[in-house]
Amino acid sequence: MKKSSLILASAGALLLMAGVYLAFFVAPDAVVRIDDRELVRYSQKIFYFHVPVAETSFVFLLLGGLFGAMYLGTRKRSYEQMSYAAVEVGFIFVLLVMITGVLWTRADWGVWWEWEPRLTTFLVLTLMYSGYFVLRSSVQEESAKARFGAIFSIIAAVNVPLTFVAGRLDSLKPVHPTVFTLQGASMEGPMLAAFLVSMFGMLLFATSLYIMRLDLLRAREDIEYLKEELEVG
Amino acid sequence: MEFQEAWPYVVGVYMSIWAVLLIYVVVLQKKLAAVKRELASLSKAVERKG
Amino acid sequence: MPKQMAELLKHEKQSPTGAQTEIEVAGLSKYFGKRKVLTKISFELEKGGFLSLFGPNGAGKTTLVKILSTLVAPSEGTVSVAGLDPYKNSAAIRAKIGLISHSPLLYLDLSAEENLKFYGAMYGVDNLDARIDELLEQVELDHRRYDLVRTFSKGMTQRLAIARALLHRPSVLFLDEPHTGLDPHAVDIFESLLDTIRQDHTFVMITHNIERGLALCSKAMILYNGQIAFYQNKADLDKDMFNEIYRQKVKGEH
Amino acid sequence: MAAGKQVFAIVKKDVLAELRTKEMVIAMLLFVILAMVVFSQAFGVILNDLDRVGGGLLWVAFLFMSMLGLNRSFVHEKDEGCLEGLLMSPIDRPLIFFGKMLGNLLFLSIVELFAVPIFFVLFRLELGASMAGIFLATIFLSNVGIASVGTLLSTISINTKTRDLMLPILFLPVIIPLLIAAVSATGGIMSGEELTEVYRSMRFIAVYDIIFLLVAYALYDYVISE
Repeated sequence: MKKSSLILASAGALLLMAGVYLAFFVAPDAVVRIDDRELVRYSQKIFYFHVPVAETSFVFLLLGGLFGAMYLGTRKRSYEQMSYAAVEVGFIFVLLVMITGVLWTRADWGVWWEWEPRLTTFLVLTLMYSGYFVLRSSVQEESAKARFGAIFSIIAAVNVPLTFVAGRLDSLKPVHPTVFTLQGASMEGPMLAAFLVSMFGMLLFATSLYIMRLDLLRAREDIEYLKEELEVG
Repeated sequence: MEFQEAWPYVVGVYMSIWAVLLIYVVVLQKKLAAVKRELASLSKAVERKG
Repeated sequence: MPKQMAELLKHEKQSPTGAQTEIEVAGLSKYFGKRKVLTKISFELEKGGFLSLFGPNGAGKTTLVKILSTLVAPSEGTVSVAGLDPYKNSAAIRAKIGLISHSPLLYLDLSAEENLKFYGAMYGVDNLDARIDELLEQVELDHRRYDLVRTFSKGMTQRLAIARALLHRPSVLFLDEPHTGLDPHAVDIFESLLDTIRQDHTFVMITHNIERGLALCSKAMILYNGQIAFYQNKADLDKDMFNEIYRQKVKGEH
Repeated sequence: MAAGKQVFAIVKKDVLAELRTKEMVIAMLLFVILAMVVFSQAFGVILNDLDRVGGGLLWVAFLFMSMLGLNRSFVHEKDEGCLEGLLMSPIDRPLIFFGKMLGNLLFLSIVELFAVPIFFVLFRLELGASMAGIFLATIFLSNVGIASVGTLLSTISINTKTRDLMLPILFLPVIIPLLIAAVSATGGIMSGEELTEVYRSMRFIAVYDIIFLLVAYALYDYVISE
């Protein structure tokens, strides 16, 4: 493993473990009151990892679109590789959001799936970015693959916020809990600390994954190049 | 939902995140190792050719 | 559009008459990633010249023509067509070049006239109707003016493709394997047509047809692996050397 | 001026070709009617409650129908190499987009103009004259988005190995925000909801249209030329 990605990965992993510790042993349990009875909502513990995963996925999908635009502007191959690596890492995290989201839905509402705006949004994102990979594998020529990949990564990134807004158009009230509002976070003290530690841990870990993926892409290209050189002689 | 009913899902969430991330890291490392091997053999071939 | 026209006129005033250079390529390279498609290509083609471009598939012929016709940007080096840089003045250059390809670039469900009118609008051709009359007469298709291109034979389609390419009075014509799919009779008509327009146009032709390519050209070039393997004027063309290189590089015999 | 002429020429060419063959518009119209019949047979019972599901039903039919047309729209250009001819001409790349997009918008709207009355008759729905105007406006507004995104993505899909299989995979997820808003707007009109809700959805559709028109304008050069 390259040094930089090793350092990032271990720092991220340490923070994530600290996050687990904070979430389970320091942060207070979430309590709801129903008819004078106090209920501990243990499933809220999922929040400390589910939300950082979701936000990390946004960061990388956005970066994917940004690097895609930079590739189209400059035609520098390295931007295209950065875009591809960012989208792939982002996609891994979208998948994680789906998995953890489904589990949380089951724990909280007793069903595996609910057509709720935010869950639906992530399902659409999963499908849209699956389309990105299908598109890339369906184009043969390297330069066209890079071009169409970059273009679709931009279109998809633009579509992410639109999908979110559209989900709220529905007159059905969203059941998904909203923690962050324009007024700021409705969390404080140990809860916020646990969340932020997990959040940064996740970002660091994702960055190390991104660097590894990028190394792999670059090495692949070097190999192709060397092979061609050897054949031409 | 209280502790008794919720804990399998909570554990499931944390485990699945770690599992997916670890699998991804392992796959990436394996591929990187394979690529490095290929690069080494190719650069030898380049040297031989001059 | 008016601005482009002004640019064109300015250029024409500046350039002296006589045997001037129409296409100039210096140190041209094209990479896709690290893969080299073209490496350090340099050549010149005078106004009225005819360059025949040979080479195996994947040698970079099409990429070279695409760069000259503004469809692909070069990675390194300079290119000038009709005194203009294709990358910077792409619209101005496109107005001065025409393409005759192995596919006709015509809409099968439109009539001959509708096709020409469409392309005329794209190029902003003046006095379009008169120009169409003139061209259809030239390619002997005036009797099929209102017929759909779908009903045309291969030869007739190719003649209409020539009319389409000449519609906007280009000064440079690119021919991309124009003989493909033509029967001998159509080849004859095609070449007599080429003859009539030969005087005031500059040509670059990609071809696999050695006989035709050498007969028509004023310069011959073989591209191999993105590099120039052979490049000579027809006047002092070493036929044996050409055949030897062609056999080695294009046919892959050793 | 010249730009307008070029865009108009592209639209005119597509319309002329379509008038010759009539293959696209008729196929699209038949498809929509068939979809309605299939829906009525598949969801027989629910259709008593058509006020609520009618909007969705209409848009599913329209969306799939639009993909039929979008797939055809670049096949002509690609197959005879016409796209290359178009690219060799001194036309600005975004103008090619606007030309093709306007053509697609026109075909889509024509088919829907026939399909909407048939839909209302088949499912025994009624709308007041004032509501009909808003209803058609919603449909047209949505068509702009469908035609923009569709033209942009079908230019990409035509360049892939799988061609017409690729379009739905790219197009449907990107169009879903518009679908949600369009369904909520038309559904709202049909069930006689408060118009403020309907206008909110229509505003969203307009924003979506503008965003993707801008995206297409900025990206089309890269989509279409190497």
